[in-house]
Amino acid sequence: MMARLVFLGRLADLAGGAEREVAPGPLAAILAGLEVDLVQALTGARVRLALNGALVARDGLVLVAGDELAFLPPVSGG
Amino acid sequence: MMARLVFLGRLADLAGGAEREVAPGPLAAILAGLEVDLVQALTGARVRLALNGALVARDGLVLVAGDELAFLPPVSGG
Amino acid sequence: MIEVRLIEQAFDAADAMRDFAVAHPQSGGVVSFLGQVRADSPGQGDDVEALELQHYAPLTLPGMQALAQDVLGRWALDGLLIWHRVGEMAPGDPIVLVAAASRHRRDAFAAADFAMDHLKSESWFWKREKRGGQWAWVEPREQDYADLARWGQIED
Amino acid sequence: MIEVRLIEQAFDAADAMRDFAVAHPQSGGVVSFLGQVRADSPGQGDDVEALELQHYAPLTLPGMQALAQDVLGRWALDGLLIWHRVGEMAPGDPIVLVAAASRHRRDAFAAADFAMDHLKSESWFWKREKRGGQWAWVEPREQDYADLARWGQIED
Repeated sequence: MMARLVFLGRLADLAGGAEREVAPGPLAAILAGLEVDLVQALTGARVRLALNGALVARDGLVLVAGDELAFLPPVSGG
Repeated sequence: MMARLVFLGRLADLAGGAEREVAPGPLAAILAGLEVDLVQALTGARVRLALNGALVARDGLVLVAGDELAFLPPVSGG
Repeated sequence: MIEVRLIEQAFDAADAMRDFAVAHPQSGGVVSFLGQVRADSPGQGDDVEALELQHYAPLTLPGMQALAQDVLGRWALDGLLIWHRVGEMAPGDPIVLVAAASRHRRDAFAAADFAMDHLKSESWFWKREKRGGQWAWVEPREQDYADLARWGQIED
Repeated sequence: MIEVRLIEQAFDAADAMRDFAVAHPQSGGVVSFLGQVRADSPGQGDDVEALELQHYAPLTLPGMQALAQDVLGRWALDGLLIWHRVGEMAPGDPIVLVAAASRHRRDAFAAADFAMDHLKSESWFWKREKRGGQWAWVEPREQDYADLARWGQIED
Protein backbone atom coordinates (compact mmCIF):
# COMPACT_ATOMS: atom_id res chain seq x y z
CA MET A 1 0.00 0.00 0.00
CA MET A 2 1.16 3.48 -0.90
CA ALA A 3 1.13 6.84 0.86
CA ARG A 4 -0.32 9.94 -0.76
CA LEU A 5 0.94 13.49 -1.18
CA VAL A 6 -1.69 16.23 -1.64
CA PHE A 7 -0.76 19.59 -3.16
CA LEU A 8 -2.88 22.66 -2.56
CA GLY A 9 -3.07 25.94 -4.47
CA ARG A 10 -0.16 26.76 -6.71
CA LEU A 11 1.70 23.66 -5.50
CA ALA A 12 -0.77 21.53 -7.47
CA ASP A 13 0.14 23.44 -10.64
CA LEU A 14 3.85 22.82 -10.00
CA ALA A 15 3.24 19.15 -9.28
CA GLY A 16 1.08 18.78 -12.38
CA GLY A 17 -1.80 17.42 -10.29
CA ALA A 18 -3.49 17.65 -6.92
CA GLU A 19 -2.23 14.30 -5.62
CA ARG A 20 0.61 11.86 -6.07
CA GLU A 21 1.07 8.32 -4.82
CA VAL A 22 4.46 7.63 -3.26
CA ALA A 23 6.15 4.74 -1.51
CA PRO A 24 6.00 5.05 2.30
CA GLY A 25 9.13 6.12 4.13
CA PRO A 26 10.90 9.13 5.60
CA LEU A 27 9.75 12.43 4.09
CA ALA A 28 13.33 13.33 3.23
CA ALA A 29 13.62 10.18 1.12
CA ILE A 30 10.27 10.79 -0.57
CA LEU A 31 11.23 14.37 -1.45
CA ALA A 32 14.54 13.16 -2.90
CA GLY A 33 12.52 11.31 -5.54
CA LEU A 34 10.59 14.41 -6.74
CA GLU A 35 11.46 17.10 -9.28
CA VAL A 36 13.92 19.68 -7.99
CA ASP A 37 11.70 22.73 -8.55
CA LEU A 38 8.75 21.00 -6.86
CA VAL A 39 10.91 20.07 -3.86
CA GLN A 40 12.07 23.67 -3.61
CA ALA A 41 8.44 24.86 -3.47
CA LEU A 42 7.32 22.14 -1.04
CA THR A 43 10.10 22.98 1.41
CA GLY A 44 9.46 26.75 1.41
CA ALA A 45 9.41 28.32 4.87
CA ARG A 46 5.73 29.27 4.67
CA VAL A 47 4.48 25.91 3.42
CA ARG A 48 2.81 23.97 6.22
CA LEU A 49 2.16 20.25 6.41
CA ALA A 50 -0.90 18.28 7.47
CA LEU A 51 -0.65 14.54 8.10
CA ASN A 52 -4.04 12.82 7.88
CA GLY A 53 -5.79 16.11 8.55
CA ALA A 54 -3.65 17.38 11.43
CA LEU A 55 -0.92 20.01 11.15
CA VAL A 56 2.51 18.50 11.85
CA ALA A 57 6.12 19.59 12.05
CA ARG A 58 8.29 18.70 9.07
CA ASP A 59 11.38 17.44 10.88
CA GLY A 60 11.76 13.67 11.14
CA LEU A 61 8.42 12.94 9.48
CA VAL A 62 7.96 9.33 8.28
CA LEU A 63 4.98 8.27 6.16
CA VAL A 64 3.49 4.83 6.60
CA ALA A 65 1.18 3.01 4.19
CA GLY A 66 -2.16 4.83 3.81
CA ASP A 67 -0.93 8.16 5.16
CA GLU A 68 -2.03 11.36 3.46
CA LEU A 69 0.41 14.26 3.68
CA ALA A 70 -0.87 17.63 2.47
CA PHE A 71 1.37 20.55 1.51
CA LEU A 72 -0.38 23.84 2.33
CA PRO A 73 1.01 27.07 0.86
CA PRO A 74 0.03 30.38 2.49
CA VAL A 75 -3.68 31.03 2.11
CA SER A 76 -4.78 33.78 -0.23
CA GLY A 77 -5.60 37.26 0.96
CA GLY A 78 -8.28 39.46 -0.28
CA MET B 1 -51.59 85.12 14.14
CA MET B 2 -50.40 82.77 16.87
CA ALA B 3 -47.18 80.96 17.63
CA ARG B 4 -47.09 77.21 18.21
CA LEU B 5 -45.47 75.04 20.87
CA VAL B 6 -44.68 71.42 19.93
CA PHE B 7 -44.15 68.77 22.60
CA LEU B 8 -42.23 65.59 21.85
CA GLY B 9 -42.19 62.26 23.64
CA ARG B 10 -43.40 62.25 27.22
CA LEU B 11 -43.81 66.04 27.15
CA ALA B 12 -46.81 65.55 24.84
CA ASP B 13 -48.42 63.31 27.47
CA LEU B 14 -47.88 65.96 30.14
CA ALA B 15 -49.24 68.70 27.89
CA GLY B 16 -52.24 66.61 26.96
CA GLY B 17 -51.42 66.95 23.26
CA ALA B 18 -48.59 67.27 20.76
CA GLU B 19 -49.12 70.97 20.04
CA ARG B 20 -50.49 74.10 21.58
CA GLU B 21 -51.23 77.52 20.09
CA VAL B 22 -49.98 80.45 22.17
CA ALA B 23 -49.83 84.20 21.82
CA PRO B 24 -46.42 85.43 20.54
CA GLY B 25 -44.04 87.01 23.03
CA PRO B 26 -41.07 86.23 25.26
CA LEU B 27 -40.75 82.54 26.12
CA ALA B 28 -40.72 83.41 29.84
CA ALA B 29 -44.11 85.07 29.51
CA ILE B 30 -45.53 82.17 27.48
CA LEU B 31 -44.33 79.63 30.05
CA ALA B 32 -45.90 81.69 32.84
CA GLY B 33 -49.26 80.95 31.28
CA LEU B 34 -48.86 77.14 31.32
CA GLU B 35 -49.57 74.56 34.01
CA VAL B 36 -46.89 74.41 36.72
CA ASP B 37 -45.99 70.72 36.27
CA LEU B 38 -45.71 71.16 32.49
CA VAL B 39 -43.44 74.20 32.93
CA GLN B 40 -41.27 72.20 35.28
CA ALA B 41 -40.85 69.48 32.65
CA LEU B 42 -40.30 71.92 29.78
CA THR B 43 -37.53 73.72 31.66
CA GLY B 44 -35.65 70.55 32.63
CA ALA B 45 -31.88 70.73 32.07
CA ARG B 46 -31.90 68.02 29.41
CA VAL B 47 -34.82 69.39 27.39
CA ARG B 48 -33.58 71.09 24.22
CA LEU B 49 -35.42 73.64 22.10
CA ALA B 50 -35.80 73.95 18.34
CA LEU B 51 -37.19 77.14 16.80
CA ASN B 52 -38.58 76.58 13.31
CA GLY B 53 -36.46 73.44 12.93
CA ALA B 54 -33.15 74.77 14.30
CA LEU B 55 -31.79 74.11 17.77
CA VAL B 56 -31.67 77.29 19.84
CA ALA B 57 -30.61 78.46 23.27
CA ARG B 58 -33.38 79.07 25.75
CA ASP B 59 -32.24 82.37 27.25
CA GLY B 60 -33.91 85.50 25.94
CA LEU B 61 -36.03 83.62 23.39
CA VAL B 62 -38.95 85.62 21.93
CA LEU B 63 -41.59 84.01 19.69
CA VAL B 64 -43.13 86.02 16.86
CA ALA B 65 -46.33 85.19 14.96
CA GLY B 66 -46.00 81.93 13.00
CA ASP B 67 -43.03 80.62 14.98
CA GLU B 68 -42.91 76.94 15.93
CA LEU B 69 -41.00 76.14 19.10
CA ALA B 70 -40.38 72.43 19.81
CA PHE B 71 -39.51 71.02 23.23
CA LEU B 72 -37.25 67.96 22.81
CA PRO B 73 -36.71 65.68 25.79
CA PRO B 74 -33.68 63.33 25.75
CA VAL B 75 -34.01 60.75 22.98
CA SER B 76 -34.69 57.18 23.95
CA GLY B 77 -31.94 54.62 24.32
CA GLY B 78 -32.00 51.05 23.38
CA MET C 1 -24.79 56.30 -3.27
CA ILE C 2 -26.39 57.58 -0.10
CA GLU C 3 -29.87 56.45 0.80
CA VAL C 4 -31.40 57.89 3.97
CA ARG C 5 -35.07 57.24 4.69
CA LEU C 6 -37.67 57.57 7.39
CA ILE C 7 -40.18 54.81 6.75
CA GLU C 8 -43.79 54.82 7.94
CA GLN C 9 -44.64 51.21 7.05
CA ALA C 10 -43.06 47.81 7.71
CA PHE C 11 -40.26 47.00 5.28
CA ASP C 12 -38.37 43.89 4.25
CA ALA C 13 -34.79 44.32 5.40
CA ALA C 14 -33.50 41.33 3.44
CA ASP C 15 -34.85 42.71 0.17
CA ALA C 16 -33.25 46.05 0.96
CA MET C 17 -29.90 44.36 1.63
CA ARG C 18 -30.13 42.40 -1.62
CA ASP C 19 -30.81 45.56 -3.64
CA PHE C 20 -28.00 47.40 -1.87
CA ALA C 21 -25.44 44.64 -2.56
CA VAL C 22 -26.50 44.36 -6.20
CA ALA C 23 -26.19 48.15 -6.57
CA HIS C 24 -22.53 47.97 -5.49
CA PRO C 25 -20.85 45.25 -7.55
CA GLN C 26 -17.51 47.04 -7.20
CA SER C 27 -17.64 46.67 -3.42
CA GLY C 28 -15.96 43.57 -2.08
CA GLY C 29 -17.68 43.95 1.28
CA VAL C 30 -21.07 44.97 2.56
CA VAL C 31 -21.61 45.30 6.32
CA SER C 32 -25.13 45.67 7.56
CA PHE C 33 -26.81 46.17 10.89
CA LEU C 34 -30.43 45.19 11.33
CA GLY C 35 -32.21 46.25 14.49
CA GLN C 36 -35.49 44.52 15.15
CA VAL C 37 -38.21 44.97 17.76
CA ARG C 38 -37.73 42.62 20.69
CA ALA C 39 -40.54 41.28 22.82
CA ASP C 40 -38.42 42.05 25.87
CA SER C 41 -36.35 44.99 26.97
CA PRO C 42 -33.62 45.26 29.61
CA GLY C 43 -34.96 44.70 33.10
CA GLN C 44 -38.54 45.16 31.95
CA GLY C 45 -39.82 41.68 31.22
CA ASP C 46 -40.69 40.08 27.93
CA ASP C 47 -44.21 41.29 27.35
CA VAL C 48 -43.77 44.12 24.87
CA GLU C 49 -46.89 44.22 22.69
CA ALA C 50 -45.92 47.14 20.50
CA LEU C 51 -43.28 49.79 20.08
CA GLU C 52 -43.82 53.30 18.82
CA LEU C 53 -41.17 55.67 17.53
CA GLN C 54 -42.01 59.34 17.27
CA HIS C 55 -39.93 61.76 15.24
CA TYR C 56 -39.94 65.51 14.71
CA ALA C 57 -39.93 66.12 10.99
CA PRO C 58 -37.89 69.35 10.93
CA LEU C 59 -35.01 67.70 12.78
CA THR C 60 -35.07 63.92 12.40
CA LEU C 61 -34.43 63.39 8.69
CA PRO C 62 -31.96 66.30 8.36
CA GLY C 63 -30.11 64.86 11.36
CA MET C 64 -29.86 61.45 9.68
CA GLN C 65 -28.68 63.04 6.44
CA ALA C 66 -26.00 65.01 8.30
CA LEU C 67 -24.88 61.79 9.99
CA ALA C 68 -24.62 60.07 6.60
CA GLN C 69 -22.42 62.89 5.29
CA ASP C 70 -20.26 62.68 8.39
CA VAL C 71 -19.82 58.93 7.89
CA LEU C 72 -18.92 59.38 4.21
CA GLY C 73 -16.30 61.92 5.17
CA ARG C 74 -14.66 59.51 7.60
CA TRP C 75 -14.43 56.29 5.59
CA ALA C 76 -13.96 55.34 1.95
CA LEU C 77 -17.38 53.96 1.07
CA ASP C 78 -19.03 53.11 -2.21
CA GLY C 79 -22.46 53.34 -0.65
CA LEU C 80 -24.31 53.96 2.58
CA LEU C 81 -27.90 53.15 3.48
CA ILE C 82 -29.67 54.35 6.62
CA TRP C 83 -33.32 53.42 6.93
CA HIS C 84 -35.30 54.00 10.11
CA ARG C 85 -38.87 53.06 10.89
CA VAL C 86 -41.20 55.48 12.64
CA GLY C 87 -44.71 54.86 13.95
CA GLU C 88 -46.05 51.73 15.59
CA MET C 89 -44.28 48.39 15.26
CA ALA C 90 -44.75 44.83 16.50
CA PRO C 91 -42.08 42.49 17.93
CA GLY C 92 -39.99 41.09 15.06
CA ASP C 93 -40.45 44.16 12.86
CA PRO C 94 -37.28 45.85 11.59
CA ILE C 95 -36.60 49.20 13.27
CA VAL C 96 -33.38 50.22 11.65
CA LEU C 97 -31.20 49.05 8.80
CA VAL C 98 -27.73 50.45 8.19
CA ALA C 99 -25.59 49.11 5.36
CA ALA C 100 -22.17 50.21 4.20
CA ALA C 101 -20.42 49.03 1.04
CA SER C 102 -16.70 49.44 0.50
CA ARG C 103 -13.72 47.94 -1.26
CA HIS C 104 -12.11 47.08 2.06
CA ARG C 105 -14.16 45.51 4.79
CA ARG C 106 -12.52 47.53 7.58
CA ASP C 107 -14.12 50.73 6.23
CA ALA C 108 -17.56 49.15 5.99
CA PHE C 109 -17.39 47.73 9.53
CA ALA C 110 -16.26 51.01 11.06
CA ALA C 111 -18.80 53.05 9.12
CA ALA C 112 -21.77 50.87 10.07
CA ASP C 113 -20.66 50.74 13.70
CA PHE C 114 -20.20 54.50 13.92
CA ALA C 115 -23.51 55.18 12.17
CA MET C 116 -25.38 52.96 14.63
CA ASP C 117 -23.76 54.52 17.70
CA HIS C 118 -24.71 57.98 16.51
CA LEU C 119 -28.17 57.06 15.27
CA LYS C 120 -29.00 55.57 18.63
CA SER C 121 -27.71 58.43 20.68
CA GLU C 122 -28.02 61.59 18.64
CA SER C 123 -30.97 61.07 16.33
CA TRP C 124 -34.28 62.60 17.21
CA PHE C 125 -36.46 59.62 18.02
CA TRP C 126 -38.65 59.12 21.04
CA LYS C 127 -39.65 55.59 21.84
CA ARG C 128 -42.46 54.12 23.88
CA GLU C 129 -43.44 50.55 24.59
CA LYS C 130 -46.85 49.04 25.14
CA ARG C 131 -47.23 46.43 27.89
CA GLY C 132 -50.54 45.12 29.17
CA GLY C 133 -52.26 47.72 27.04
CA GLN C 134 -50.30 50.59 28.63
CA TRP C 135 -47.81 52.80 26.82
CA ALA C 136 -44.64 53.94 28.62
CA TRP C 137 -41.75 56.07 27.38
CA VAL C 138 -38.27 54.55 27.14
CA GLU C 139 -35.62 56.66 28.83
CA PRO C 140 -32.05 57.21 27.58
CA ARG C 141 -29.53 54.51 28.40
CA GLU C 142 -26.11 55.21 29.84
CA GLN C 143 -24.69 52.62 27.45
CA ASP C 144 -25.36 54.97 24.56
CA TYR C 145 -23.11 57.59 26.09
CA ALA C 146 -20.39 54.97 26.58
CA ASP C 147 -20.71 53.95 22.92
CA LEU C 148 -20.29 57.53 21.77
CA ALA C 149 -17.26 57.99 23.98
CA ARG C 150 -15.48 55.35 21.84
CA TRP C 151 -15.42 57.89 19.02
CA GLY C 152 -14.29 60.80 21.22
CA GLN C 153 -17.53 62.61 20.64
CA ILE C 154 -19.58 63.13 23.73
CA GLU C 155 -21.44 66.36 23.14
CA ASP C 156 -23.89 66.53 26.01
CA MET D 1 -27.44 28.56 17.09
CA ILE D 2 -24.22 28.04 15.16
CA GLU D 3 -24.37 27.45 11.44
CA VAL D 4 -21.08 26.84 9.64
CA ARG D 5 -21.14 25.72 6.02
CA LEU D 6 -18.91 25.22 3.02
CA ILE D 7 -21.12 25.74 -0.02
CA GLU D 8 -20.45 24.34 -3.47
CA GLN D 9 -23.17 26.26 -5.35
CA ALA D 10 -24.21 29.92 -5.61
CA PHE D 11 -26.45 30.99 -2.73
CA ASP D 12 -28.77 33.91 -2.02
CA ALA D 13 -27.22 35.91 0.80
CA ALA D 14 -30.32 38.05 1.37
CA ASP D 15 -32.51 34.99 1.89
CA ALA D 16 -29.95 33.61 4.32
CA MET D 17 -29.94 36.89 6.27
CA ARG D 18 -33.74 36.95 6.39
CA ASP D 19 -33.88 33.39 7.77
CA PHE D 20 -31.17 34.17 10.29
CA ALA D 21 -32.93 37.30 11.58
CA VAL D 22 -36.28 35.49 11.82
CA ALA D 23 -34.61 32.65 13.72
CA HIS D 24 -33.43 35.11 16.41
CA PRO D 25 -36.43 37.21 17.44
CA GLN D 26 -34.89 37.76 20.86
CA SER D 27 -31.88 39.48 19.31
CA GLY D 28 -32.19 43.21 19.04
CA GLY D 29 -29.30 43.39 16.60
CA VAL D 30 -28.01 41.36 13.69
CA VAL D 31 -24.71 42.35 12.10
CA SER D 32 -23.78 40.75 8.83
CA PHE D 33 -20.87 40.84 6.46
CA LEU D 34 -21.33 39.88 2.84
CA GLY D 35 -18.26 39.45 0.67
CA GLN D 36 -18.90 39.31 -3.03
CA VAL D 37 -16.72 38.61 -6.03
CA ARG D 38 -15.40 41.82 -7.56
CA ALA D 39 -14.55 42.25 -11.22
CA ASP D 40 -11.35 44.01 -10.15
CA SER D 41 -8.68 43.30 -7.59
CA PRO D 42 -6.02 45.55 -6.06
CA GLY D 43 -3.48 46.70 -8.62
CA GLN D 44 -4.57 44.03 -11.10
CA GLY D 45 -7.14 45.71 -13.34
CA ASP D 46 -10.87 45.13 -13.57
CA ASP D 47 -11.05 42.16 -15.88
CA VAL D 48 -11.65 39.25 -13.51
CA GLU D 49 -13.74 36.70 -15.38
CA ALA D 50 -13.97 34.10 -12.65
CA LEU D 51 -12.70 33.30 -9.18
CA GLU D 52 -12.01 29.85 -7.81
CA LEU D 53 -11.63 28.92 -4.18
CA GLN D 54 -10.01 25.62 -3.32
CA HIS D 55 -10.26 24.06 0.09
CA TYR D 56 -8.76 21.01 1.80
CA ALA D 57 -11.59 19.04 3.31
CA PRO D 58 -9.77 17.64 6.37
CA LEU D 59 -8.82 21.15 7.52
CA THR D 60 -11.11 23.81 6.08
CA LEU D 61 -14.47 23.03 7.66
CA PRO D 62 -13.02 21.98 11.05
CA GLY D 63 -11.05 25.25 11.02
CA MET D 64 -14.22 27.26 10.43
CA GLN D 65 -16.04 25.36 13.18
CA ALA D 66 -13.20 26.02 15.62
CA LEU D 67 -13.32 29.71 14.70
CA ALA D 68 -17.07 29.78 15.38
CA GLN D 69 -16.51 28.26 18.83
CA ASP D 70 -13.78 30.80 19.53
CA VAL D 71 -16.12 33.65 18.57
CA LEU D 72 -18.92 32.29 20.76
CA GLY D 73 -16.53 32.12 23.69
CA ARG D 74 -15.57 35.77 23.30
CA TRP D 75 -18.93 37.51 22.87
CA ALA D 76 -22.48 37.00 24.12
CA LEU D 77 -24.25 35.91 20.96
CA ASP D 78 -27.65 34.38 20.32
CA GLY D 79 -26.53 33.04 16.97
CA LEU D 80 -23.62 32.92 14.55
CA LEU D 81 -23.62 32.04 10.87
CA ILE D 82 -20.50 31.47 8.78
CA TRP D 83 -21.06 30.41 5.19
CA HIS D 84 -18.24 30.22 2.66
CA ARG D 85 -18.40 29.41 -1.01
CA VAL D 86 -15.87 27.09 -2.62
CA GLY D 87 -15.43 26.27 -6.29
CA GLU D 88 -15.77 28.59 -9.25
CA MET D 89 -17.62 31.91 -8.96
CA ALA D 90 -18.47 34.84 -11.23
CA PRO D 91 -18.22 38.56 -10.38
CA GLY D 92 -21.18 39.55 -8.21
CA ASP D 93 -21.50 36.12 -6.61
CA PRO D 94 -21.41 35.96 -2.80
CA ILE D 95 -18.18 34.44 -1.44
CA VAL D 96 -18.72 34.69 2.27
CA LEU D 97 -21.54 35.56 4.61
CA VAL D 98 -21.02 36.05 8.33
CA ALA D 99 -23.91 37.03 10.57
CA ALA D 100 -24.00 37.51 14.33
CA ALA D 101 -27.14 38.03 16.40
CA SER D 102 -27.04 39.44 19.91
CA ARG D 103 -29.04 41.42 22.43
CA HIS D 104 -26.50 44.24 22.32
CA ARG D 105 -25.19 45.45 19.02
CA ARG D 106 -21.63 45.91 20.29
CA ASP D 107 -21.25 42.12 20.67
CA ALA D 108 -22.60 41.43 17.20
CA PHE D 109 -20.32 44.01 15.56
CA ALA D 110 -17.20 42.75 17.31
CA ALA D 111 -18.03 39.10 16.65
CA ALA D 112 -18.63 39.58 12.92
CA ASP D 113 -15.52 41.73 12.57
CA PHE D 114 -13.33 39.21 14.41
CA ALA D 115 -14.79 36.28 12.46
CA MET D 116 -14.02 37.98 9.15
CA ASP D 117 -10.45 38.87 10.10
CA HIS D 118 -9.76 35.30 11.10
CA LEU D 119 -11.62 33.69 8.21
CA LYS D 120 -9.62 35.76 5.75
CA SER D 121 -6.27 35.10 7.31
CA GLU D 122 -6.38 31.75 9.01
CA SER D 123 -8.87 29.67 7.10
CA TRP D 124 -7.63 27.15 4.60
CA PHE D 125 -8.71 28.59 1.27
CA TRP D 126 -6.61 29.04 -1.83
CA LYS D 127 -7.86 31.50 -4.38
CA ARG D 128 -7.15 31.98 -8.05
CA GLU D 129 -8.51 34.46 -10.55
CA LYS D 130 -9.14 34.08 -14.26
CA ARG D 131 -8.20 36.96 -16.55
CA GLY D 132 -8.09 36.77 -20.33
CA GLY D 133 -8.73 33.04 -20.03
CA GLN D 134 -5.68 32.53 -17.75
CA TRP D 135 -5.86 31.41 -14.14
CA ALA D 136 -3.43 32.92 -11.60
CA TRP D 137 -3.11 32.31 -7.86
CA VAL D 138 -3.78 35.14 -5.43
CA GLU D 139 -0.99 35.63 -2.90
CA PRO D 140 -1.44 36.54 0.80
CA ARG D 141 -1.89 40.22 1.58
CA GLU D 142 0.03 42.02 4.28
CA GLN D 143 -3.22 43.77 5.26
CA ASP D 144 -4.55 40.48 6.60
CA TYR D 145 -1.69 40.26 9.06
CA ALA D 146 -2.34 43.84 10.15
CA ASP D 147 -6.02 42.99 10.70
CA LEU D 148 -5.12 40.03 12.88
CA ALA D 149 -2.70 42.13 14.89
CA ARG D 150 -5.70 44.17 16.09
CA TRP D 151 -6.82 41.16 18.09
CA GLY D 152 -3.34 40.44 19.48
CA GLN D 153 -3.20 37.14 17.66
CA ILE D 154 -0.48 36.89 15.08
CA GLU D 155 0.53 33.25 15.08
CA ASP D 156 2.86 33.01 12.12
